[in-house]
Amino acid sequence: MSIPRFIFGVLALIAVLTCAGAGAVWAAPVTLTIESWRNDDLAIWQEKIIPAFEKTHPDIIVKFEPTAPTEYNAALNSKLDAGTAGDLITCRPFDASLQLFQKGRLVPLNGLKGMGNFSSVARTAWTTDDGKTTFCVPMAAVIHGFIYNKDAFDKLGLKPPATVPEFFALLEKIKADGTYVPLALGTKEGWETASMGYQNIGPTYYKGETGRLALIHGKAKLTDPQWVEPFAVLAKWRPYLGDGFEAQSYADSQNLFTLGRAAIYPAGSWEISGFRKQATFALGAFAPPVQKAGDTCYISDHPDIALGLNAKSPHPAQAKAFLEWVASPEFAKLYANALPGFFSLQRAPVALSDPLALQFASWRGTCKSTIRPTYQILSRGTPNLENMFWVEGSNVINGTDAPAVAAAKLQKGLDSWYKPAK
Amino acid sequence: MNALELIGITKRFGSTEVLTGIDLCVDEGDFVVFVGPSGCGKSTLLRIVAGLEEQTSGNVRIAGASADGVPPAKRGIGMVFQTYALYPHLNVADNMSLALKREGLPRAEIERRLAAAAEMLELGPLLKRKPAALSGGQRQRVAIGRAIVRAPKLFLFDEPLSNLDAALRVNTRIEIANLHRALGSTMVYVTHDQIEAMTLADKIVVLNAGTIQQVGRPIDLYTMPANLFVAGFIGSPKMNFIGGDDALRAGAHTLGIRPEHLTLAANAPRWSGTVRHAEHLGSDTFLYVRTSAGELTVRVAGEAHVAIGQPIGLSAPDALVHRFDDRGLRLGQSSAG
Amino acid sequence: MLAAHAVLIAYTAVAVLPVLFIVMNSFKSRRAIFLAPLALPGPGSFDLVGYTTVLKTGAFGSYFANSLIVTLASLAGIIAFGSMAAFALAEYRFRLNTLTALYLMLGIMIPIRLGTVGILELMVAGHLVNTLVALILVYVASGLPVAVFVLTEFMRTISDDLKNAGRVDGLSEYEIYFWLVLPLVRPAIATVAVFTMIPIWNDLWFPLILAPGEATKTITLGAQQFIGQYVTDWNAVLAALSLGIFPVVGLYLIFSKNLIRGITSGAVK
Amino acid sequence: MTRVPPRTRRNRTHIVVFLAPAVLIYTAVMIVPLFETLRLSLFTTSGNHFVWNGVANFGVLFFDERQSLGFWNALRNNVYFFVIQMLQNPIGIGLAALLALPRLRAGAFYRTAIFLPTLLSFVIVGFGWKLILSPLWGVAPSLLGAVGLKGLFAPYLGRESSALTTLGFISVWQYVGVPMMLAYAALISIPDEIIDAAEVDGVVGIAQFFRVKLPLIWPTIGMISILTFVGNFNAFDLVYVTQGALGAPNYSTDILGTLLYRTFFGYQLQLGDPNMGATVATMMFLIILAGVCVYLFAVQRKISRYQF
Repeated sequence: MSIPRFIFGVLALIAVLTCAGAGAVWAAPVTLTIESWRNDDLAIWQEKIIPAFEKTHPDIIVKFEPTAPTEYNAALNSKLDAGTAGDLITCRPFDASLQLFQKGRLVPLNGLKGMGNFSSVARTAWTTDDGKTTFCVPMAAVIHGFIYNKDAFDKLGLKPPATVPEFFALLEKIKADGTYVPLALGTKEGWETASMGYQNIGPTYYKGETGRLALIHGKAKLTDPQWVEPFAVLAKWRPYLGDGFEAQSYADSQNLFTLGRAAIYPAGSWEISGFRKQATFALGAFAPPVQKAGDTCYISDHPDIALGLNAKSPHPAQAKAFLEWVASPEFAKLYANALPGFFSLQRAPVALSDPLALQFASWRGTCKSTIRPTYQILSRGTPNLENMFWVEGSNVINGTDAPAVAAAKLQKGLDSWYKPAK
Repeated sequence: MNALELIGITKRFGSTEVLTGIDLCVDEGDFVVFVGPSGCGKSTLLRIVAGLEEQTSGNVRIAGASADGVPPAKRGIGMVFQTYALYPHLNVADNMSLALKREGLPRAEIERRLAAAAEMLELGPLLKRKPAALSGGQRQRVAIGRAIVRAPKLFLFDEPLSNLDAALRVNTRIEIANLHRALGSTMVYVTHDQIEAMTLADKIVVLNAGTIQQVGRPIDLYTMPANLFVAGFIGSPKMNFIGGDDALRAGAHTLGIRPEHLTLAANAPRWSGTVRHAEHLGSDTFLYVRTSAGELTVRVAGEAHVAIGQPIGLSAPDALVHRFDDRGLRLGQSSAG
Repeated sequence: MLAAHAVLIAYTAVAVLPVLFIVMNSFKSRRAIFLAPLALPGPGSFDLVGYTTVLKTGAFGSYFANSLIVTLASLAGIIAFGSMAAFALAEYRFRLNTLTALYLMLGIMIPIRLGTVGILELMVAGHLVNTLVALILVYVASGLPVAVFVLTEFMRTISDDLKNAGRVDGLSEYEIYFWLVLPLVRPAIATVAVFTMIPIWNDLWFPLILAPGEATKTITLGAQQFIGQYVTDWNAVLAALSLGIFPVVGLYLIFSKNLIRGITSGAVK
Repeated sequence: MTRVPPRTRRNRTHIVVFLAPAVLIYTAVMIVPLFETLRLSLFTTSGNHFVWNGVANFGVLFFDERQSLGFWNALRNNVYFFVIQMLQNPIGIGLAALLALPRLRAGAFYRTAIFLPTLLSFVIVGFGWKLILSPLWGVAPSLLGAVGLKGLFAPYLGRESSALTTLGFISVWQYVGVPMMLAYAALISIPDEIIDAAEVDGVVGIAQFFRVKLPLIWPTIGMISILTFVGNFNAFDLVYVTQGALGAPNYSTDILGTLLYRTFFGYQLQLGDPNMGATVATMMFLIILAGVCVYLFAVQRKISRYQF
């Protein structure tokens, strides 16, 4: 065999390898790809949302390509850096998306038709600090609260609590009965204790937006009583959690509840659609209890998800068409009902059909709304405040750190990089 | 025309010189054996002839044509390797016919040559077997067959018998000798075993430390070794060397006497000593005798009735005593007694 | 000997039971998995719902084909290019030999994931994103160091006489490599194949970054997203995981015939 | 016999042809991107540009309170994880010694079965063990209960004191097949004559293993150890799959791999910092390089190699 023949052989091998992959390259006239971490919603996008859009826009094909939530940021950033990300980017709230906008990855969307459907508050999470530029179309907010097993409550003759003492009395009764684990919460993954725990019950103590903004402006510290108290309450949850809660993962908590073994699930409204499918018992919900009867109640009503336009999209016009549709009331109705628990951020109220979702939404009228305290500005530096809340929230429930110690650690971490403008 | 001509071949690996200026002519039809201790460069020399290695300087001519820079396959050689080097995944027939196929010979011609070689080496029943299913001797015959089918101008053998047991070695030796007679081709054969060299060669080339010590017919090397090295290397048991006064008296630096040329002398022995050890082979007896000139080996035909520790006298005819100068080179026949 | 068997059986149980356990529960209903995890699937608990969910939801057939193409093509590339380089390093003496060998083995020490951004940029420049070729190139590059290392050691053990016999018979250097040496290091190739196959088949990261498209998704990525999607649907998760076990075990069994012979006669001695 | 380059002066393009594909693909796809990344550790980001920063990033990593605690904690965990993981070598070698017993039946079955976990992906291993050790699912508690040891059960993966150790054992479980396979191969390649000689000399059983076989396979054990070392310092997946990128609980399972992932790519609300990430990566590279060098120059030299 001569050298040329040999080289030819090698080239042929490479060619075969190339063809093997090239056959798989997608190539269609105008296809929009959506990057998202909501892989739970894949079926809903494919079966309900996208067909509705394509019906009115026959020239555009939309593909929803979600990544697992934990890998979303890393994968998206790599793809954006290399210019291979999809046309439409699902936006995390606040800094993660703000950073993308500042790096020029996302296009400003101020002039987009339908942006007027959103109040400035609804746009906060995807607007620059000076409030001038919005770069993602808000899609949904999620509300924290507690979901309970109605059958279990009926069997034990229990009623949803309104105040914190009632809540603990309730937990004590469930525990005494012994049939059910009172609270389905695990400390292993951290984000459960931070989101379902602290950020769920906290606003009642630090008075929602008032407390959150005071923290940002440096007028309050995490070591102040109103910020330490939620930790102290969380620590009291400990006896009411399931066996081995330290190793209980998020999925474990969900299973514990949906299989009917736990009575109460500290929740986010996004759980509704999943629980509807899996639970074989009636579901109820109550808002975070207040400290004493008659107090104003506060809920975490958190802008969670939005959609932006990749600056490198080859089809900006079509992508804008899609975003305009997302900003429309038609989309709001479709999305909020396809995914009960994801509440529209548009001004015009959306008719909801799911009773549990309606119940969550009704708290907007009776309680004061706030967003999660760590999301705006305060998680910009190192160490990261949100990550610290995950770790310390679990530490407090596990008994590793006393509430005051945990709060001191958080404040120290924050102080090391955050200098509030005074 | 010379079948093989080596002109001033040198070979260096880095700074070590393995071959220093080898000049040699091999006549058509000769069976030439390169012999020498391990590391003397004989295998390297053979590989240079084969084209498997490039000489640092000098020229190789095969059948009158320059072989320098010619790849092995184009040199018209056939080679038999020490480890047989049969292709393990090919059967015997394919092993033997590979080179012919490479040369593009017609199928019928390949078949004819294969059949002829198989006939000559009695490989007929083995043709479809894989090398792993053959005995050592059979593998060796296949390796030889692979060289034969090419009808080379020059056969090269690289220690082909060293992996065989003693009995098989003798048989194969005879087969190779027969083969040479039957084919009449020129053969170059490398071995470290002087018996193989003596029994097979038309001409022996003794190599040591990268240089040719002597070239000649086996019997010439035996009777008239050109230097101490050749004298010591050829012949078994080894030639006795005697230095000191004995040698000086004979006008030499060293005397050399083959064991079979020493005779037991009851009267006026030239050397006297005691028998330290005796080996009784039946056909011969080897005596190891401690004398004032050092230990001498004596070969006595037939059975010698000698007891260990017995005093003994030894003599040798002057005509059979080899004399070497202080550089180890052979001196002419001694005139003094 | 009895004691030896006792120990081996005990350890085999430790090794295999957790795996069997996953497979076993994948055939049970969700309630049965949770309430009696140790029970064998029986008439009351046997349920194929996990498998039907998996097979109906994801394009698992296409994921599987992608994984197989990527794994086999990468192995082919690693073995072809790795053995060529190993042959050059083992067979020829040239000035940069040692340096080249060290250079090629440097990669054993750094996780290739660190080069993600650079790799992605490279693939973008080559218009290879969302193609299986991108994955194959990455896996070939990351598999080469070990392959070169192992195969070089093996190739040094091949008899010089054999290669010289080939040269005398008129084989070119390429043919000696391809036709004489390659078949003889087959055990080593099996070894390299098994040890490089595992991380390729199981990789999550590069499929996610380089080829997340539906058409190019691999089965590991598909299963992982499936887990994200049905994080509480244990039937489906266990079924997806069980399905993921078989192909890699099958590939192992194919190569393993040569494996022990391979590690025995080469690099690790 | 001296290894000889054939045809030194003749055409040597074939050497280039043989090396080119491997060197080109490896350089382009692996080395260049890797060093591109490591280079970032000497820069810092200002706006959208990288600015030369010398070794300042390393100073931050080692001494700045915000970064260094995480780094030293991860490094300490890595070392601990490595120590636990090293258990796989004696276990694997012990199993190999049993498998290498002459006349053992069903050896191939045992080998395949013990190698099975090695073949599995981290997704399967992590998920499977999480379920087994889950206090809710009750597999491990009921198994322990069956042998009257229920009291020993704890949420191992959820406790700071036991999580990393548990992960180490899971890793041992998964990878014991590698030392087993390699040691087995080394053991069966010891010539029978040596074993026969030992038998004749009365060195049998356990003594034979420790006095004769083990010394003969030291080079293999050395190689296995270095592979364990490199694999350990690059470990990421197992922790990530079972404990998340924060190395829960309370960073007790955070190792350099997860720290790198968080720092480089970001996590949840934490933004990625390529420069600090590259700094962590460079440190990992240097640690591995140092370990490999120590092995090559200190350990391997002292190991006698025997030609069989």
